[in-house]
Parts: sequence; C-alpha cells; structure tokens
Amino acid sequence: MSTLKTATKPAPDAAGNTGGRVLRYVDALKEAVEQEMERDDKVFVMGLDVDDHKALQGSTRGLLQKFGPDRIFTTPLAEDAMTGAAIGAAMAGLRPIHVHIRMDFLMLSMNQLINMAAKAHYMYGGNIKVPLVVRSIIGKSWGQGPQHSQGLYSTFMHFPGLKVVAPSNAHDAKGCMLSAIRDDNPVMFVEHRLLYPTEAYVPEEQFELPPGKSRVVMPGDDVTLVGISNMLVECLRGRELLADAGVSAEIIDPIWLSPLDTDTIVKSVKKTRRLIVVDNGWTMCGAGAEIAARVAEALGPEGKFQVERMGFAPTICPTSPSIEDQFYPNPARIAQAAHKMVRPKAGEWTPDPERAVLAYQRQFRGPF
Amino acid sequence: MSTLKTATKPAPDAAGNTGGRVLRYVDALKEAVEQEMERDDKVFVMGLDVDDHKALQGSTRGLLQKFGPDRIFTTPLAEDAMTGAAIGAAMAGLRPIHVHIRMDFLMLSMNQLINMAAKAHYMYGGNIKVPLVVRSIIGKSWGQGPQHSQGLYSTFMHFPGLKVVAPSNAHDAKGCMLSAIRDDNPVMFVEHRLLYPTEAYVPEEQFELPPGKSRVVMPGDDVTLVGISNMLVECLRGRELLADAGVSAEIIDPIWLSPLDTDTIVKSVKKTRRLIVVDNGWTMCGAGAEIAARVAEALGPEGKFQVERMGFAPTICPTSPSIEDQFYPNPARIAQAAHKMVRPKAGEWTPDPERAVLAYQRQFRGPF
Amino acid sequence: MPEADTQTIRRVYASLRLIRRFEEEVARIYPEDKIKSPVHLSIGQESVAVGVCDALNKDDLAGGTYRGHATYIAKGGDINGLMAELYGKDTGCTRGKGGSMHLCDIQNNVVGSSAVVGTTVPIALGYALALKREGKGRVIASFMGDGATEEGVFHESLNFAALKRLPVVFVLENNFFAIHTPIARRQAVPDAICERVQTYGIPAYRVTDADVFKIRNIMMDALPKMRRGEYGPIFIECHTYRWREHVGPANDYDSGYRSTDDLKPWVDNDQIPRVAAMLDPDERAAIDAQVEKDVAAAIAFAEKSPFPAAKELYTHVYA
Amino acid sequence: MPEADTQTIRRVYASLRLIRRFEEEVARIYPEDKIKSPVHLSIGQESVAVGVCDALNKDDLAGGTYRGHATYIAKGGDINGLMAELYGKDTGCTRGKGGSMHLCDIQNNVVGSSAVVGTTVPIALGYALALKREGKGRVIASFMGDGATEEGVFHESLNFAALKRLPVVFVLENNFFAIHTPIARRQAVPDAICERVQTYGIPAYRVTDADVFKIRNIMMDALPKMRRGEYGPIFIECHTYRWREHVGPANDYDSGYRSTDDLKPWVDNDQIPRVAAMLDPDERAAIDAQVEKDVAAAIAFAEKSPFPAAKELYTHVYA
Ligand SMILES: Cc1ncc(C[n+]2csc(CCOP(=O)(O)OP(=O)(O)O)c2C)c(N)n1
Ligand SMILES: Cc1ncc(C[n+]2csc(CCOP(=O)(O)OP(=O)(O)O)c2C)c(N)n1
Ligand SMILES: [Mg+2]
Ligand SMILES: [Mg+2]
Repeated sequence: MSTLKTATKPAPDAAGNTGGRVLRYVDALKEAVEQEMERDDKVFVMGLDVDDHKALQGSTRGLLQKFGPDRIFTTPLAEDAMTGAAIGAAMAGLRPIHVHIRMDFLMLSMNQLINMAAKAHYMYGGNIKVPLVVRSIIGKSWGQGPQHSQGLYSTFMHFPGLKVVAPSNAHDAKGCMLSAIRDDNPVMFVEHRLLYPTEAYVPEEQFELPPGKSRVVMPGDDVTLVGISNMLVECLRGRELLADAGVSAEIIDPIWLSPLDTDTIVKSVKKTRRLIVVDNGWTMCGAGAEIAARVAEALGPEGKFQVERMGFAPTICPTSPSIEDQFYPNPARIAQAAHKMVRPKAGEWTPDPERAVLAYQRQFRGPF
Repeated sequence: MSTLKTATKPAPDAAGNTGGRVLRYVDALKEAVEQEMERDDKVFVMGLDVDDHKALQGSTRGLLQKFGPDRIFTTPLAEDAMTGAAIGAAMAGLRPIHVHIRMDFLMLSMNQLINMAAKAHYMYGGNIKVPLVVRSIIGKSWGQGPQHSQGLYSTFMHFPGLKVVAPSNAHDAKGCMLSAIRDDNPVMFVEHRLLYPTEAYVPEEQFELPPGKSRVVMPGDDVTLVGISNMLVECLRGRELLADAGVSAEIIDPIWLSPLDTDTIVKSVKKTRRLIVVDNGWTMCGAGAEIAARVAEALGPEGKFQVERMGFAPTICPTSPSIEDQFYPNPARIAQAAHKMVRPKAGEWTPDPERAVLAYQRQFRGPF
Repeated sequence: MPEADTQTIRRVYASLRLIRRFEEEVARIYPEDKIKSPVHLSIGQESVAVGVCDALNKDDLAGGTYRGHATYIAKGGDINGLMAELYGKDTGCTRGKGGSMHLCDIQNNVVGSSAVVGTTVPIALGYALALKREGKGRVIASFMGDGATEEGVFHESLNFAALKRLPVVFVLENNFFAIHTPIARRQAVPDAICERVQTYGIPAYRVTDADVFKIRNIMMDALPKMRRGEYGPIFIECHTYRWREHVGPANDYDSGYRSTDDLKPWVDNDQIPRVAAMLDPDERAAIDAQVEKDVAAAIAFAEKSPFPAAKELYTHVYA
Repeated sequence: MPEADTQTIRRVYASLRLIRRFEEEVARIYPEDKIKSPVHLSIGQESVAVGVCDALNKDDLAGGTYRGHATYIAKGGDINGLMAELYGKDTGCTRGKGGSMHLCDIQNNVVGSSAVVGTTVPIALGYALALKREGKGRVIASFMGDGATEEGVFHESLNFAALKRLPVVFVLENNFFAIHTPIARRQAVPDAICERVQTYGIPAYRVTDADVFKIRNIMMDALPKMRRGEYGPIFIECHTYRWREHVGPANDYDSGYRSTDDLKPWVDNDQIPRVAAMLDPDERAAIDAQVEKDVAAAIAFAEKSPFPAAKELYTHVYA
C-alpha cells in the first residue's frame, strides 16, 4: 500500500490540539491496539486472518510477533460462534477485539451482537459486562460489489446497549480505538478501507477520544455538512470546491455515532439554517435520518431550516465501475447539492472535475 | 384466545371502502394465506412449529389438514439455513412463506436476508427473482423480556431490495398478505402479537393492498399522529383522549414501510404543522427518524413545523411489568405528547386513566 | 450401587428435591398471576443438572437455557433471588430485568441463560478461553436442549472448543422435543449426535436412563483430566423427559403430540424417589423439611420484595 | 483406465482445457486493469468442477462460490457473458452488476454464486425442494470450499437435506486453505469431514487425487439413484490445490504460508496433460485450437461490449 497524502492538515484531538507524528490510519489503528495490549494483558485480538502475512490489510502487522498466538489468533470460519466466544471472553473479564475484514460479514454475527452483547448488561441486572470491540472494515471501489461494500453502522446505531464509532482520520482512529478498548460496553468500531493509507498527525502517547462530542472540523456560515467515516474526507474536499464558488461550508464529524452528539450539529444549523448529512450507507433509516430528525425536533419550533440527506444510492452496490461510481456520494455531488441549497436560483453549477477527485480513490487498486 | 372487540369500526380498504365480515387479525392472516395456497400451488408455508396443534398462535390453523405436509411443514432449528432454503425455493419459482414466532429470531437469518435475498435480483442482473414472504411476530407484555419483544422493521427498511409491511388491523393483514405473496420480491411481513385478537371488517374475497399509499385513518387539524403496527391502535385511542381536551388529531397508518409513502404524511403535516411518529421499536435510526427526516426535507424550506418521535425507551425491554409498562408508548403518553405540542403553555394534562387502557393489553395473559 | 458415598447421595438428593419442590411451587403459584414471566419448567429433568453440577467445584462455572431453573439451583444459585426474579421483583437475581429466561448468579458462578436457542453455547467458549488462560483448572458446563444441536452455532462451537482444547463440558438435555415437535421430525439421524460430536475429536458420552450417578461419574472421571489443562472439551448427552407443557405450569398430554404412555417410563424411573430410597428415612425427612423451609422462605422473600422502581428502566443499559 | 469412453474423454478434456485457458487469459489480461472485479482463480482445481458437471444433465443445476469460474464453465455457462462480466460490461452474465463473485447463467442452469462463504449451500436446498416437488429427477450440485464446512450453515444444511431427502450433490473443493490459513489451524479434525457428513445419513465420498474420472464415476453411480427421488443427498470431498494466490492473478509462494514443494505433487498430477494424453494428438490439437478461438472470441466480445448505461444503476433493485 503506498503512502498517500490526502490528509492535508493535522486532525485536532478532542481538545483542539494537534501534535505527534504523521501516521497512516492503518498504522494508527495498529498502534492503539499494540499500546493497549502492552498496557493491559486482558486485551487480545481474534478474527479471521488477523495473524497471516497480510495482517488484515496491515492493521494487525507485527502483533503476532510481539504478543504471541495466545493474544492474537485467527479463527475458523464461524462468525456466529466466534462472536459468541468473544462475548463470553468479555463477560469473563477479558477484553477481546474481534476483527472482520468486511462489515458485510457481521450479518452472520447479528444474533450474538443484538440478542446477547447489546442486552447482557441490562438483562443480567448489571451483573455482567461485555467489554468487547468489534472491528470491521467497509469496502469500496474496484469491484467490491454487492456483498463487500456495505456500511452498516446505522443498523447498529438502532440498538441500545451497543456503542458505535466510525473515525474519519488517523488521529481519531487511535484515540477512539483506545476509548473503545477501555469501554466496558460492546463497541462497534467501523473502519473504511479507503481511509487506511490516509495520514494525519497522531500523538505517540496514549490518548482517549471517548463518545460525547462531535467535532467542528472546519468553520463555515452558509451550510452545515456532516460527513460520516470517509464521507468526512469527501465533505472536506466538497468544502474546497464550494469555496471556489464563494460558498462557505461548516464541516462536522460526529466521530461517535452511538451515543451521538447532535448538540454540536444543532448549534451549527442554528447558524447556517442548512444541513446536508452525507452517509456512508443507505439513507433510509440511516444515521442521516437520525441526525435530520434530531435537528428537526430541536429546530422545528424555532423556524425553518433546510435539510438533505446523501448516501448510497437506493440500489445495491454494483460491481462495474461505470455505475459503481454513481452509487456513492463524492465531493462534486456534495458540493453541488450544497450549492443548490445555498443558491437555489443560481442554476446548475459544476465544480472543477480534476479537483473533485480524491487521491485515495484514484490510487486504490484491487484485489481488495 | 378470546374474541376482543378493540376494533371499534371497520378499517377501510385502500379505496376507502368497508365491507365483509368481522374477522380477527389472526384469522384474516390465515384466510389470506389459505386462499392464496388454493389459488396458486407454488405457495407454501415453512417455519418452526407452523404445523403443530398450536398452529403458531392460531395463524396457520387448519392449513396442514387442507394442504398436507408438502405445503406446510415445520423445520429443524436452523434459521440461517432455513432462510437460505426459502430463498432458494423462491429463486426456483416457488412462493415460500417463512414464518418466525418472534421477530428477534430473524437476527439469525440476517446474512441470508440482507446479503442474498435483498440483493439477488440486482446482483444477478435481473435474472433471478426472490418472491419470498417472511412472516414474523413482535412480542409484547407479560414477561416477553429482552429477546422476545423487539420490533425490528426499521432494520429491514434500511435495505433496498427488501419490502417491509406492518399491517395494523385485520383488514390490512389480509390485503397486505395477499400483495406480499404475489410480490416478486422478498417481503418482510411484520405482525404484532397483541393485534391477533383484534377485529375488523374483512372482505371474503381476495383483494390486494400493495405498497404505495399511506392511509389517513382519522382526520384532524391540530396534530398528525403516525402509528406503526399496533401503535396505530394506540394512536387511535390517543386521539379519543385528545378529543376530550378539544385537540383534533389526524391519524395516519403508513401500512407499508418500504417502499414508504410519505407524501400522505407530508400533506397532513402541511395542514397541522405538527407531527408525532409513534414507532413500535427504538427511535434511533428508526422508521420515525426516516419519516421525520423526509418531512423535514419536504417542509423545511417552506416554514417551521414541529416533530417528535416516540417509541421504545432507549433501553432494553425489561421483564418485570412494573418497568416494562414504561418501556412502550401508550395512548396516554401519546395524547400527552400531542397535547403538549399543540398547547405548549397549557401545563400538565392527564387523560382519564381508565379510558387510556386498551382491552388487548389488559386481557393478554402469558405464557406467550 | 451404591455408586456414590452417603455424603454425595445426601447432597444429590437434596438438590434434586429442592429443584422439584421449587418448581412445583412455581406451578402452584402460577395461576395466581403473581409470577410475571413465562416459565419453562424442568420438572422430570432434574437429574441432568444435578448429576453434572454436583461433580463441579464451587468455583467452576455453569449456565443453562431458558429452561434453566434446574441448572441454576443445582449449581448453587441463590433461590431467593430466583423466586424474586420470577415475581419480577427488584431483589431478583437480575433485578427483575431478565425474568425466568435470563437467569444468572455470578457470585455463585451461574452464568447467564438466554431465550434464544443455542446462544449460550458459544458464550461458554469465551468463558473457557478465559479459564484456560487463567490456568487454575476451572471448567464451565454449558447446558443445551436437543433443539440447540440443530443450530449451526452448535457445530461451530464444537469445532472451536476442540481446536483450542477448551475446558467446556457440553451437556445435552435431550428430552426428544423442541416445543411440540419430536426430534425425528427435525433431525435426519436423531440418535447420532454423540457420533457426530466425536468426529470433532471430542469424547462423547450418552446416558439413556437419566441416572444421576452415571452422569455424575462421567463428570468425575473426566474432570481431573480436563483440569490438567490439555484435555479439551467433553460432551454428555443425557436422555430425559419434560413432564409438563413446554412453557407454563400445566400438563399437555391431551393435546395430541404425546401421550401419558410416553411419560410413564420416565415417572417410573424418576430419580427423586430412587435416590430417596438410598437414604435413611430420618435423614430424608430432615432434608425434605429443610427443602420445604427453603422454598417457603424463597416465596416469602419474593412476595415481600418490592418491584423495581421506575428509574430502573434506565439503569444498566450501559456499564 | 480408460475409466471413460472416448466421447467422454474428449468432452472432459475440452472442458478442463477451456477453464484453464480462460483463466490463464484472465490472469494475463489482469495487470492491464481492464478486468474490473477481484478474481479468485480456479487454476489447478478444474477437475472437480469438470468431474461433477460432466456427469450432470443439461437441465440439472449447479452453482459455485466466488471461486466460481470453473463451475460456471464446466456446467456450460456462456463464456462470452462470463468474460464480459469480469470486464464490468453490460453484456456480462449479470450485466456488470455482480462481477466475478456473483456469476449466474440461468439459461444454462448455472445458479448464482456468492462472495459470502457458505451462503449458497442452503440456497441449494431450496432449489432442491423445488426440483423434488417437480418430480422430474433433476438434481442440483452445490460447490463449496473447505472454509465453508466450518460455517454452521453447512451443518444445518446437511441435516435438512438428509431429513427431506433432497436431490443435492454437495461438492467440497478441499484445497486445504482458506485464504492463507491451513485447514489444520481451523478445524480440530481436518480429515473427518466425510465421517461427520455420514452421521447425517448422507453417503460421503472422498477423492484425494483430484482424478477427474473418479469424481465423475461417483456422480454417475449416484445420479440414477438420486433421480429416482427417494435417495436424498450425497457428499463428495475432492482434494485439490489452488495454484495461484487466493485472489488475483499471481503466484504467492514467496509469502511464506506455503511453498512450491507443496505445489509440486499437484502439478505433477495435473489432470489436463493426463487427460490430454488419453486423446489422439490431432484430436487434442483440434480441441486446443477451438478453445483458443472461443477464449479469444470471449475476450473480443468483452472488449467491444459497452459498459452499463448510467440508468442501469437503478434497474433490477426490485423485480
Ligand atoms: C433460535 C430460536 N429459534 C426458535 C425459538 C423458539 N423456541 C423456543 S424453545 C424452542 C424449543 C427448543 O427445544 P430444545 O432445545 O430441545 O429445548 P427444550 O425446550 O426441549 O428444553 C423453540 C424452537 C427460539 N427461542 N430460539
Ligand atoms: C462468511 C465469510 N467469512 C469470511 C470471508 C472472507 N473470506 C473470503 S474467501 C475466504 C476463504 C474461504 O476458503 P474456502 O471456503 O476454503 O474457499 P477457497 O478460497 O479455498 O476456494 C474467506 C475467509 C467471507 N467471504 N465470508
Ligand atoms: Mg428438547
Ligand atoms: Mg479452501
């Protein structure tokens, strides 16, 4: 995997500080797990192919050598039982990190995740905890097709008892992973394949980025753009395109999707009166619907505002690039939607197509 | 199961007509399946315990005697494979109805439903169809507890390729079931246990109630109440309570949740400028979020409106009745929320507690 | 015979008797609508839980299914907490939140049960991973019904347990029915479960007469080897019979799916009178009296306990 | 030997050769970035698909996995449609929507494959239910990898197929690896799969040398019994070897998880030269020439075909 410089500036931590070294998302993930495995020997990693030479697209590189096969091991193909085993280990006081190379495979784990992990602490009267992290990767591009491309975090957001996080940059990947591992609840940790090579400044030391606060990544006045997972990156580029047209967009990264801080978003929309949520998934009953509904609940009585949701096209993800391209939001489409909302009477506006393409998209090649 | 008269008036069909006999929800379901099995020998029923003497809470009563064990049969406990088998049978041209006594168990079927059934027609380039009906029942009351009470339709609404329907009365149960069986796509048919004994006028002859149109069940001017599945019944009672206080509520039944007609709802909210959606499930990324978001998208630019979502408490469903009671919306709470929205300055208002209790709730006794 | 010393016979009898009487009382109280939970009674099946759990140490773990009163009691779970749970009270073992199908008593090493068939089988793998890592030779017994053996997760779990040599005792309570459907209508070869399990390299035992001491002896034989660490899981299939209806307190021999003739051999072979007969009558009477006292105390405890306060709806969603 | 008549040898050779050459061409073209889909090549594994599918009638069904080119071609799927699919073209067998992992050709009775391991195994049960109901003696062959046998759904499927005596041929392409993880690290007893299957009452066969005629003969023996209706499923485990990397066109013997020594016996035992040697050289040359022509035509077809139009994104979501 080549080093792509798509993160143009350091991502601030929760307190707004930047610092540390430039690190790729994939390495930040691994560093967080490695540091936490060093600190707490209850932490271990399991999942299909986490210990082979490809190291799950590099995200578990070196952990086997450092911690040995008791603390990082592959499993049989048996997502249902392996999820149960991870839950049981967590109930017994260990801190498992269960990894899936594609989020789509979590459909095999739903019974354990929804009927057991999400409910155990409550249904056992507070007597049992499930400090579990489930890592999964959203695939995109290059023929991933219908069953290797789904962003399913909205499905998990629906269920009390689970937490959900989808960091958009290397800095947050590290901080959120640390918080996820230390959390006493099951956390669905959602990664995006295309983010792996993106870089940001990441502190060397351990730091936590717990749920609670969405981040205003870039300020703006005309429209609020909320981007989830890699869509945050696409919104940032969309903002640059919009700037060309004199439109000022405020960009918000929710970071944690459950629990979800919408106060930050509501505050922004109170200023801009315009909201576009860009989902990395289908919009129907998606995170964007939740955000739009909360903003409507909060703002409705006060006066009008405009909202639009973007996300996967309401179809299945096709394999052929000629149509797959149109399945996803992209910076140009985000910018166009925002432009139209801000300047409804301005007519069709097309951003510079060259500037609209993200390096991480252009440079990604299969297989997988 | 005793005959409870909670349906105070005939439910109109899509065209607004009433007619037929008074029938219980459970019998209307069965009648639809029976008539369609007679008409089309490709239709068959499979699922755990569909053919035992309890006949899945009566909903498959008599089908074995009439159609024999090739067309209605129980299965091993193997939800994943049985869902695959149902999908395969549908792909081969049969029209299976796969039944689950609790919606919660669908978590074991997710991989087949989401990764195969929802996607097959598309990913196989239109060459394969999946005319499958998946019936499942939402449990409530009397100690169903965390794993026997989930209303999971929002989860299925998220996925293109699936259709979702949750009829609220016997009339619609029949019409929707007929449409579902005749549909060439996988349909998640969502029933509510407490609705089984409720009655409505149901035509004897076959009739279809396809997706496309939400129904205005009762007119009103001050607030729009959208109720899903049995929550429609609770909204109707809520409306009566509100009438005591001089508040006029318009009641809308979406009937089909995917595809979802929100035009009818938008039209109503344009009139009332107030919307409460009452979900039979959690609100986060729920059907209510989708409806609220769509209304906000449609109404936002035009001026302000108010919206509120109700649904399961953001907890796990407890078993003890003392707290289970508070887990669900009910007519009193719905009416109070609406009252507060319509008359924000009127202060606390409490509807007549006796009139607030629904017969179907009072009379339901376990086990299951 | 005697397959066990007097001490053991006494303990086993007390446990069998306690479970039976506890559940008979539950069935008696049930129509009064004080019990706020569906109940899946183990009446008739007690010897499986007792045979297995009596062989376990106090610090070993065990967990059952939604038909889990027997496992809970046999493993030493607190019966006041159990009865209060059935009543939906705040003092219940899961504070009224889980009800009968979600029992646990972590103090007494009873791990959580579940209403979804088969779900706790892989959970036991995770506990066993932790026990193995701990290295103190503790084991976990994981109970399941015959229906669970049809679920794919059962097979996935066997493979993983064998692959990782985990200290799990898989206990199959084979009562030949899943709700009302006999095993022969659900399984292609209903009597080959042990043979199938053996193909994973897991020692499998079948006890067809519900003999509580036979079951216990299998455990006593296997446990030292399991505790030594590298032996891996074992599997015990115990034939047994559910005397009452699937869920609820009543009999259902009039509903057509089975008959009292099917029941009779199991009543004749009831382990409670059998083990009782091994005891000195005075001793037996003393145990019986203690059991009555304990069950009555549990009922009294449950009755006088408060329901959960309204705020409890919102506690324990997150840890 | 000859285990088959000349006609059969000719057909089998043509099929083996076509699959091999088709995939070699895919591998050759691949670096040009014209192929818009990850490819899981069957190179080296062809004899399983050919041995099974050559025994099937045209109106029997077959379906494979994401490593499914061999099954698709062996069952008579249209190779123009296949190549166009890999190119992401509108003329592809799934119109560019599914790509390499979701092949189907319903006209030629190739049912859909899937990228999620194990998912098509239960789907075959449903097809088989329909075939059984139809009563014409048709069967379905369902291919899977060794990884799939660890998934619970495999076991659930075996039980149901046996219970309902469904006309399914379960075909295991055991290449000893799931991605880079050898079967011994995933299965407690890797060589007991057939024994496990037999506990469901399903006849199970193991072919350890990938002999295409042995595989075919097992099919030829079993099929008449299966077609008679009441025989139920069979299971064939075929040992084989994946020559190339898990996904993509290259070799990966330098990556450490296996060596060329492991490969060697399989190359020595390659069925293509073996079956070629049974043919008259002229005949063989004629077949080879035809194969080259057909593959070249498929490439030309794919290259000149258009990509799906933008509106295709929205077609076929619902039927
Ligand atoms: C996964 C799942 N499927 C179906 C059900 C409905 N159900 C409840 S109990 C039961 C029978 C289980 O039988 P078995 O495992 O033999 O246990 P037993 O009741 O005989 O003790 C079924 C099918 C369920 N609870 N979970
Ligand atoms: C359910 C599921 N889990 C994991 C994966 C990731 N994965 C893709 S191929 C593969 C290996 C499958 O091995 P096998 O079934 O032996 O087939 P082979 O590739 O050897 O032909 C895995 C684990 C998947 N696609 N589906
Ligand atoms: Mg049973
Ligand atoms: Mg393999």
